[in-house]
Amino acid sequence: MTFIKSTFRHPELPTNELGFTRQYYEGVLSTLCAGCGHDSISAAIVMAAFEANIEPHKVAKLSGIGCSSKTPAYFLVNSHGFNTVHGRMPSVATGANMANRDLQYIGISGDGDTASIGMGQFVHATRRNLNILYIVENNGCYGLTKGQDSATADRGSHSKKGAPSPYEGIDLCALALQLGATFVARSFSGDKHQLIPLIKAALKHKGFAFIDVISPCVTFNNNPGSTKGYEHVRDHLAATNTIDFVPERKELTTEYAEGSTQQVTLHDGSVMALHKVDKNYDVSNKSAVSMSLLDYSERGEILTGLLYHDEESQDLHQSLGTTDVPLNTLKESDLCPGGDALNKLNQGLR
Amino acid sequence: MTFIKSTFRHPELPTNELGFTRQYYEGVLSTLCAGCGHDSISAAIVMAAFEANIEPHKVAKLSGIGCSSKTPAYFLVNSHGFNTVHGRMPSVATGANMANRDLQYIGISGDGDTASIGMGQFVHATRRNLNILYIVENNGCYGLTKGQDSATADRGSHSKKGAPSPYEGIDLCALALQLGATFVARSFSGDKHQLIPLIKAALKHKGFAFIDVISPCVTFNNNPGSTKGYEHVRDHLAATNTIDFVPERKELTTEYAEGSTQQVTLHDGSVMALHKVDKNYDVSNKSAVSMSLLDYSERGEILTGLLYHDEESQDLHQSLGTTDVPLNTLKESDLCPGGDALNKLNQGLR
Amino acid sequence: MNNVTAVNDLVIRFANVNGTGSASANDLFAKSLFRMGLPVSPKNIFPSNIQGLPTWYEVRVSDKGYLGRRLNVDMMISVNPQSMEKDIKDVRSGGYFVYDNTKPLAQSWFRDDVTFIGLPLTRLCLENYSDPRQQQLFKNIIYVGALSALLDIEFDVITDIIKEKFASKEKLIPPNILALELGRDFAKANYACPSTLRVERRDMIGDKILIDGNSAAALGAVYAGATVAAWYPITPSTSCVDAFGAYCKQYREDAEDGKKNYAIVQAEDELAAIGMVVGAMWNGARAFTATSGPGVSLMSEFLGLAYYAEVPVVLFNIQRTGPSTGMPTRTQQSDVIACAYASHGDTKHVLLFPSTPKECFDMAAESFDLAEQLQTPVIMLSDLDLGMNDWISEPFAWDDQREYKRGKVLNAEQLDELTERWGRYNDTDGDGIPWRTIPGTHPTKGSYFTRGASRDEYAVYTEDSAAYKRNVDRLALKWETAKTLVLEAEFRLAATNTRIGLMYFGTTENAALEAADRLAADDVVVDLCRIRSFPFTAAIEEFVGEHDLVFVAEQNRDAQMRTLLINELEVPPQQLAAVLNYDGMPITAGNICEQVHEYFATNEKSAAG
Amino acid sequence: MNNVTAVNDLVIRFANVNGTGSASANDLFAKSLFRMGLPVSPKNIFPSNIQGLPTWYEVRVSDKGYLGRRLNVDMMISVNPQSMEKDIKDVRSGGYFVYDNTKPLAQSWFRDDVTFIGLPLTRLCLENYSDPRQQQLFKNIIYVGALSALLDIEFDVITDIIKEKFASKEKLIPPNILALELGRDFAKANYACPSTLRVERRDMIGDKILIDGNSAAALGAVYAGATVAAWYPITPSTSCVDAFGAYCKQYREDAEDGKKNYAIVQAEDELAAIGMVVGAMWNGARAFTATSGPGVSLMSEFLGLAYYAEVPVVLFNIQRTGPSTGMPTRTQQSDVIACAYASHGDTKHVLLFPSTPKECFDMAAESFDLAEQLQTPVIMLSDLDLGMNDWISEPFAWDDQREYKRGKVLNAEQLDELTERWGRYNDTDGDGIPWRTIPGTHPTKGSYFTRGASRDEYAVYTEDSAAYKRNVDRLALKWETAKTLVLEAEFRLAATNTRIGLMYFGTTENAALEAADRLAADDVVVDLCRIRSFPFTAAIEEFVGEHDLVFVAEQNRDAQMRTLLINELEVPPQQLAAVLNYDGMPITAGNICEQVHEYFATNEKSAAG
Ligand SMILES: Cc1ncc(C[n+]2csc(CCOP(=O)(O)OP(=O)(O)O)c2C)c(N)n1
Ligand SMILES: Cc1ncc(C[n+]2csc(CCOP(=O)(O)OP(=O)(O)O)c2C)c(N)n1
Ligand code: SF4
Ligand code: SF4
Ligand SMILES: [Mg+2]
Ligand SMILES: [Mg+2]
Repeated sequence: MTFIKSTFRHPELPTNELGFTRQYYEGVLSTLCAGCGHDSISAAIVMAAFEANIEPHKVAKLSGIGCSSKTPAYFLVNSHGFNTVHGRMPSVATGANMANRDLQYIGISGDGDTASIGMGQFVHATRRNLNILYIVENNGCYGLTKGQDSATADRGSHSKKGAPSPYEGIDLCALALQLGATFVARSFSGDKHQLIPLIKAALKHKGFAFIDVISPCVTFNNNPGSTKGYEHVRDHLAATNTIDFVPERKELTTEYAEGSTQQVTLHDGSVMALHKVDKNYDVSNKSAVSMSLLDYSERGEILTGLLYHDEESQDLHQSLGTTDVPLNTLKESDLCPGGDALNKLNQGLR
Repeated sequence: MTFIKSTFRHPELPTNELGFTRQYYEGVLSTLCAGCGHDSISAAIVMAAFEANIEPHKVAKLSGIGCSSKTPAYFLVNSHGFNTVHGRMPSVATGANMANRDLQYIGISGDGDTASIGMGQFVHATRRNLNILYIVENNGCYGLTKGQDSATADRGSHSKKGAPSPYEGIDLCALALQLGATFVARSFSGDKHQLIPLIKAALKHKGFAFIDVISPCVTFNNNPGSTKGYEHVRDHLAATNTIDFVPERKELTTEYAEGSTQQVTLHDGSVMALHKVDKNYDVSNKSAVSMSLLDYSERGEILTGLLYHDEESQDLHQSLGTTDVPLNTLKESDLCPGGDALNKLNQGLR
Repeated sequence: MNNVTAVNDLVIRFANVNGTGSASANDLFAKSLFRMGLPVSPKNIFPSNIQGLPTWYEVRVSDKGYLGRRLNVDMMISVNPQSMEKDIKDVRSGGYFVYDNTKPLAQSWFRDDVTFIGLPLTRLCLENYSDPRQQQLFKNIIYVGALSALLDIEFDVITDIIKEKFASKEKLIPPNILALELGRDFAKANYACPSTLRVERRDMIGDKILIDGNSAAALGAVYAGATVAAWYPITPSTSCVDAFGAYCKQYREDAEDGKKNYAIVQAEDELAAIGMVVGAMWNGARAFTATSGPGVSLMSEFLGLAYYAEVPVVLFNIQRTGPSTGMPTRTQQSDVIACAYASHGDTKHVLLFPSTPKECFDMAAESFDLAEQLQTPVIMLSDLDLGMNDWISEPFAWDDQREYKRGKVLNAEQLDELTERWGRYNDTDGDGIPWRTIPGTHPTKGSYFTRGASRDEYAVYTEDSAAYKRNVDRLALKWETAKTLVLEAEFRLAATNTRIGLMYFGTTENAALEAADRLAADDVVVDLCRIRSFPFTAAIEEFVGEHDLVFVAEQNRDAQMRTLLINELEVPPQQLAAVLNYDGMPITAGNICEQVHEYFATNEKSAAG
Repeated sequence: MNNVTAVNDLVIRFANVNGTGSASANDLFAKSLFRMGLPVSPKNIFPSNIQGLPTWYEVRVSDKGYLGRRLNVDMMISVNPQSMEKDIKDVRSGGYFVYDNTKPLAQSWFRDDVTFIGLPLTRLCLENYSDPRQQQLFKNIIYVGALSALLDIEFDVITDIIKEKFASKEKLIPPNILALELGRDFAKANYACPSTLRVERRDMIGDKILIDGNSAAALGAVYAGATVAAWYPITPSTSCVDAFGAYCKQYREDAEDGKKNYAIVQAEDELAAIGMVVGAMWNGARAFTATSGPGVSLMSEFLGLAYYAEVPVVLFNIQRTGPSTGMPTRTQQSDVIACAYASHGDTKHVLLFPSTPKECFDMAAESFDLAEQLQTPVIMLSDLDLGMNDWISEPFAWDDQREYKRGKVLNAEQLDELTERWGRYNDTDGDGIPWRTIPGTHPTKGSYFTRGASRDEYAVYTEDSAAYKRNVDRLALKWETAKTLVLEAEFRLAATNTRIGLMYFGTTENAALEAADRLAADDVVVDLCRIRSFPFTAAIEEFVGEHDLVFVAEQNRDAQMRTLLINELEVPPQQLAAVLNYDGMPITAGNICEQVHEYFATNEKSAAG
């Protein structure tokens, strides 16, 4: 359990343009493991929403199932939230969006929730250019069910069980890009300087805004080659089939300059190389982006930042030509053709 | 209904190395519409299996649901076949393959079956590098349910209903490539000179061999802008909700040289530009292939031929390290640890 | 030959090839009988492919008003060489076989007890039309012309329909009328017209309309204010969403800018389709999806979520023959249990069973009121027979005073006025139904976190056993409330007292009503009860209680409605006798009567033995 | 203070924090009682998160052999500050509260009627260990040491377990033993040892073993020759596939090259998992999947396919609390109907209900025989309580003479010898079960096309109504055959004659057996019947027939097994009285007795009134 909030409230807390304090954007207490990357992302969302002057009740938060999918409870307590079923958040978000085009939708998912069971829905929500901020809290494993490899785990990476993943990991950014996502970014849970502005930008984007956030699972993304991690603990108390001991960890953080590469050491001792796109990077050239993603991944580096942005895209409502007011505000008088029309229609059926 | 077979059998028909005639590779009579591209693909499979000296009973044919998915009945009558449920053929094929690594697996699917309901399973079968020849008979629509757009329909293309597809079409080859398919090809149902060799090559490939075959639906892939097509017929008998009239069509065929572009006029009068890769094309360079696909598609052309091939890949059995003999041939004595082992095990639980 | 002689009591079957333009001609035939004031019930019997396989269209005319299927084909119009041999066999003795005699019929196929009427359809077409498509299409119109003579259908009635139909494409009228005349004239010139089978004008239609159930359901959704439809194509439900689109285009688009007061999303599969409905309903729009068997199976996880998270959902299940893929183009009522208890865990869902297009319309509209009042899924179980065939139906009606029942939804003012802490899952009214809020309603009040996992009255996550139990007990209480809100059954009591009942639902009605008449003639008098909703109302319970023996007629193998009755009403199983039809074809009155008689024969025998 | 005094009849509960290393210590505690020849039933009560939330471990000791849950915590060992206030309340009056007194307890929490035993766990750890992890972990071992003194557990028994466990990591033995001694010595020095609660060695264990149901089921699958497992992680079924992997590693890997005689595929979801099983079984391997509620919902379309296409499938459903996500870490028996009738259309599935680890092993193995003999899905319904907790169980046994029953599969020779045309769906033996072939068997004979759509006896596609009906009628006949193949129920008749029965299945057994004893003491004598399979056998039908009133005890809200009994056996519902527990905690004998007494009270009252 992470106690990310202090209960102390300064009498003159800074407020945003709407007059709300940052605390107004918080959620209930997190029940995730201490140091879990997901909590850092929740904190970044709180900050981004605060800074972007979002009205919380104009936001709907949706998620699937998983540790990551629990997090919408941990930010924006004044927004309606919906913790749906595993892998199917995109469809629920699509329906919600159809009902009310004026709310801002934040979809939170995990790599299991999106890249395995939810792959079909992810692909199709992307393709429809649903107007949503879709965040995958990507830890390369199934946290909530105790550490199985997810489909984003890199080939050769070791899960809790110690067996290397035999399959190619799925690069969700590359996939989203190919399927027509109109805002594609990647970041790291510990890099709030990068993440908060990305979230703010994504919230402003009209269309499918995808952010793949690397978010270490401190409990299960464990490398047996490492001298750290709970492998050591296992030596002391032979593991049962319940995960018996989870050390308390500190949140991982990092900060690095645009255009530079940063090595981040994870809790399990493994090292991840992040490369931040620089100022001159062209976010509108789709095929160049694809190439860069491939290039960096071949070098073993992970490209972070805003990777692609198409500002002119048409979202699902525009594609369908729906009316400008939210459908859920239309009244009986707008919707029901009435008795006379029906009599006329009957006439044609005789 | 297409009568692709003559019942006349020449007494001295040519045989292949196994001593089988081509007829030995046929299936039951097709119930598809006359001129349906899918029937041409079945014929190509018959020819390829014949020429490649495949033993039919060493083949298992699997499919989902759709006009395309009916076709495994129309070739290789001596192979076991399985017409599963809509969109889930890849999983059934995976299980079958796990049970017997020695059979050759041919999976037949439609663009609806694969790119919509089956997207998740397609992605994951690809990623696991399942040893299978996976053919999508791609007509850009749902044939069996009467012509709705599929997810591979190009943006702006017109379905039976006349409404242009508002979404980006999914390029299954590009997707397969990105997900780690180790053999990726595209062809056209009418181009047997290209298609048969591709199928033969794919049958030889060990791993996920994907062929996206453009296969016009003569009944529903209808363009209202066209003066041909059944639009004209509709004028004569106002449409009911059953599709009332389907003109008999001839199979579309084409033949063109490597490195050249060929315009093919479809039954509805629309024109499709196919570009065949030439001899110097490098099938091992993944990122170059991705670029080419994008380039041609931006030019409105469809790149055909063998696009990518990785001969050194490891298939799912290799990844899992399963034994060399088919698991379904292991005997009780190979599998059951026996009573003594159990007594020993009991001992450890006291 | 001893020909069947009949007036207004006919079964005419057309044997065609899928995709050859016969459907419109056949519809024309049925509509002309309807216009002559005669009850008709046309049925498409079509294969699960698109072109080239045999397809049949069967029209029953009955001036007794029976709309169920009847066996014994009085006249077969066969233009399909593929099925001809079998079609000839299917004609009743004394019946007629009408066929294209441009090519001669195999001598061995002729039957002595059937009158063969050859029409040179192909030749007439070749002689009179030059366009090859017309040469194919007008064969069908020609046989309608011939039938007008053979059956004595008023010719003007037919030509009037043609004229209305092509009002906007006038040039098509003359060639169609020519085809009708060619057929009529040939028949008159070569055969005794009318034959021993005839129709005569009656005044039995009144203001009734002719329409299929799927269109009616779609229209009901439009009237109920559904703005979001999410679906995945599947036979036989597809035409329902198609019709919704067409009606929305007609009634819901802005005349000026074409902007739509609705959104239809073709989902990637059924899981996504119902997920979208859940999302839209949660967010305060009225939304629905339509599907069939396989889709229902795929939707079951989401149905469980909606039940537990208390999100309204409207689902139209147009049933087809199961299990698995079954026969997608044949009818059945076999998803009753799958829908009633869909999903794992303790779940129960509200079901509605329409049996006419009018009722498809009404119940479709009712589904939205019920789903929102009860905050739970409501599944309307139609079937292929009702959904895809045209039926004579009471005309649609809409009371302009009627108001949508949106259920317990708090708006911003109500939230401001609350004096006590609001709890999303707090049963403040004692009916098991809590008050909900729609996202975006109020800046600081009424937000909550919806989930399919255990929560307390205030929507706070908990794994407390007592809180869990309180919650599912409240859901059970809500189920009791549902019994008071769902539609009452329809009872038709016999004139004389009887201890025998006959229950049925949906499209089994037509056969059941006819069976009741026939049984009465055999001195088996039955009271009738048509179930219209699940859970069952108190009146249904009483009906069962008041009869010693109740036959339950339905179209599935496992007597699924009977199971629900036994289970939910705690009825001794012996009191309910199953009457079943499950071969994919609509149930007939004859079939019901046979099973009832068989029941008595067996039970008397066993009582005696 | 009036302390509870008890020997070998205790409930000890441990209150821990998820992920702090307590599980191993608690297991050590339970195992030491087991080694003292005492029946123990330990239960994990854990939250649906990974770290930081309260988790409990409850051990019941009963030398009467009762293994069901019992209320009234005699002693609470609380090392979780978060839940401490509530934990204190949960101790029975006269019980003991053991806690870490390194920090003082809030004065207001103390109770007069409970004995508080403070142990300076943190301090002792800090004083004796330097590694911070050990400082955390050994707290748990210290309290086990203290309990050995307080409850009079034989110290050697505990240290022996430690020694066995760390046989290969010997350096870990001394610090563990030190911790035990620290605890023991502190307790002895500061409190009366033993307390009024004690254990004493008995000889009630014999050759029994201690293991969880999921491991047992996995082992059964290994013994049954399952070579393919496909699954998707979900609590509480995950540990079953994990165990299968571990046993396969032990028994099924080539000593030389490490090649595997098995394949385990982590699927992308449950639809894929069961699809893989269908494919593998179709192709002649034995395969299975394991899942829980939401997975079963997702698998329902494929279950219908397998039923109809007649492909064997083995599915272990480790039930958790539904509906929807429900409570993933709590137990229930609420997927009975969802499994029995899974999928749309007319479908019925064979179910098995294990109630001990031994039976998980046996039934897992049996599932494969049944599935292959019947060519249909077989679902074993275990639950979280059985699957994830350790249970005392009869030892596993395997008769080396036993042969896998692979059902009616034709090999190449048999195909060659056939004199008549083989039909995949031809019922040549009159039992509804046709002969099948495995792909690759024969070059020219025995190939066929499997589908979920209508076919004739020769697997030829058809939409003929009669063929369809023949086929589903044969499936119904196969269901009758299944009744003769499934496992017989277990009956325990009371010594004296009685007209009252008590039925139950799975983990309800333990509470039911205890309840029967208690009821007998209250002069309510019941005959017992433990259902082990669905469909129900003739003997079950007789049992019901021979009793005027049968209580059906189960762990769900809607009395699902009772529904199946009424429906399938055509029993008057009034004859079956529901006894239900559905709050996510295992049912207790007390609960059953209460409901039985209540039933009589109500019914006598109403009889009187
Ligand atoms: C249908 C279904 N299958 C399986 C599960 C079990 N389950 C819960 S969370 C989860 C995986 C979560 O992984 P991910 O989305 O990566 O989230 P993380 O916990 O890693 O943040 C699974 C398999 C479920 N709840 N529902
Ligand atoms: C679960 C489920 N949903 C829907 C259907 C109905 N259905 C049958 S085929 C099909 C689409 C087929 O399209 P495609 O795969 O492109 O095949 P084609 O007919 O175009 O060759 C659909 C939606 C079904 N059989 N099962
Ligand atoms: S298990 Fe992993 S993902 Fe889940 S809360 Fe703990 S650290 Fe985070
Ligand atoms: S509908 Fe289209 S895809 Fe289907 S058989 Fe006919 S032409 Fe082929
Ligand atoms: Mg994850
Ligand atoms: Mg298609």
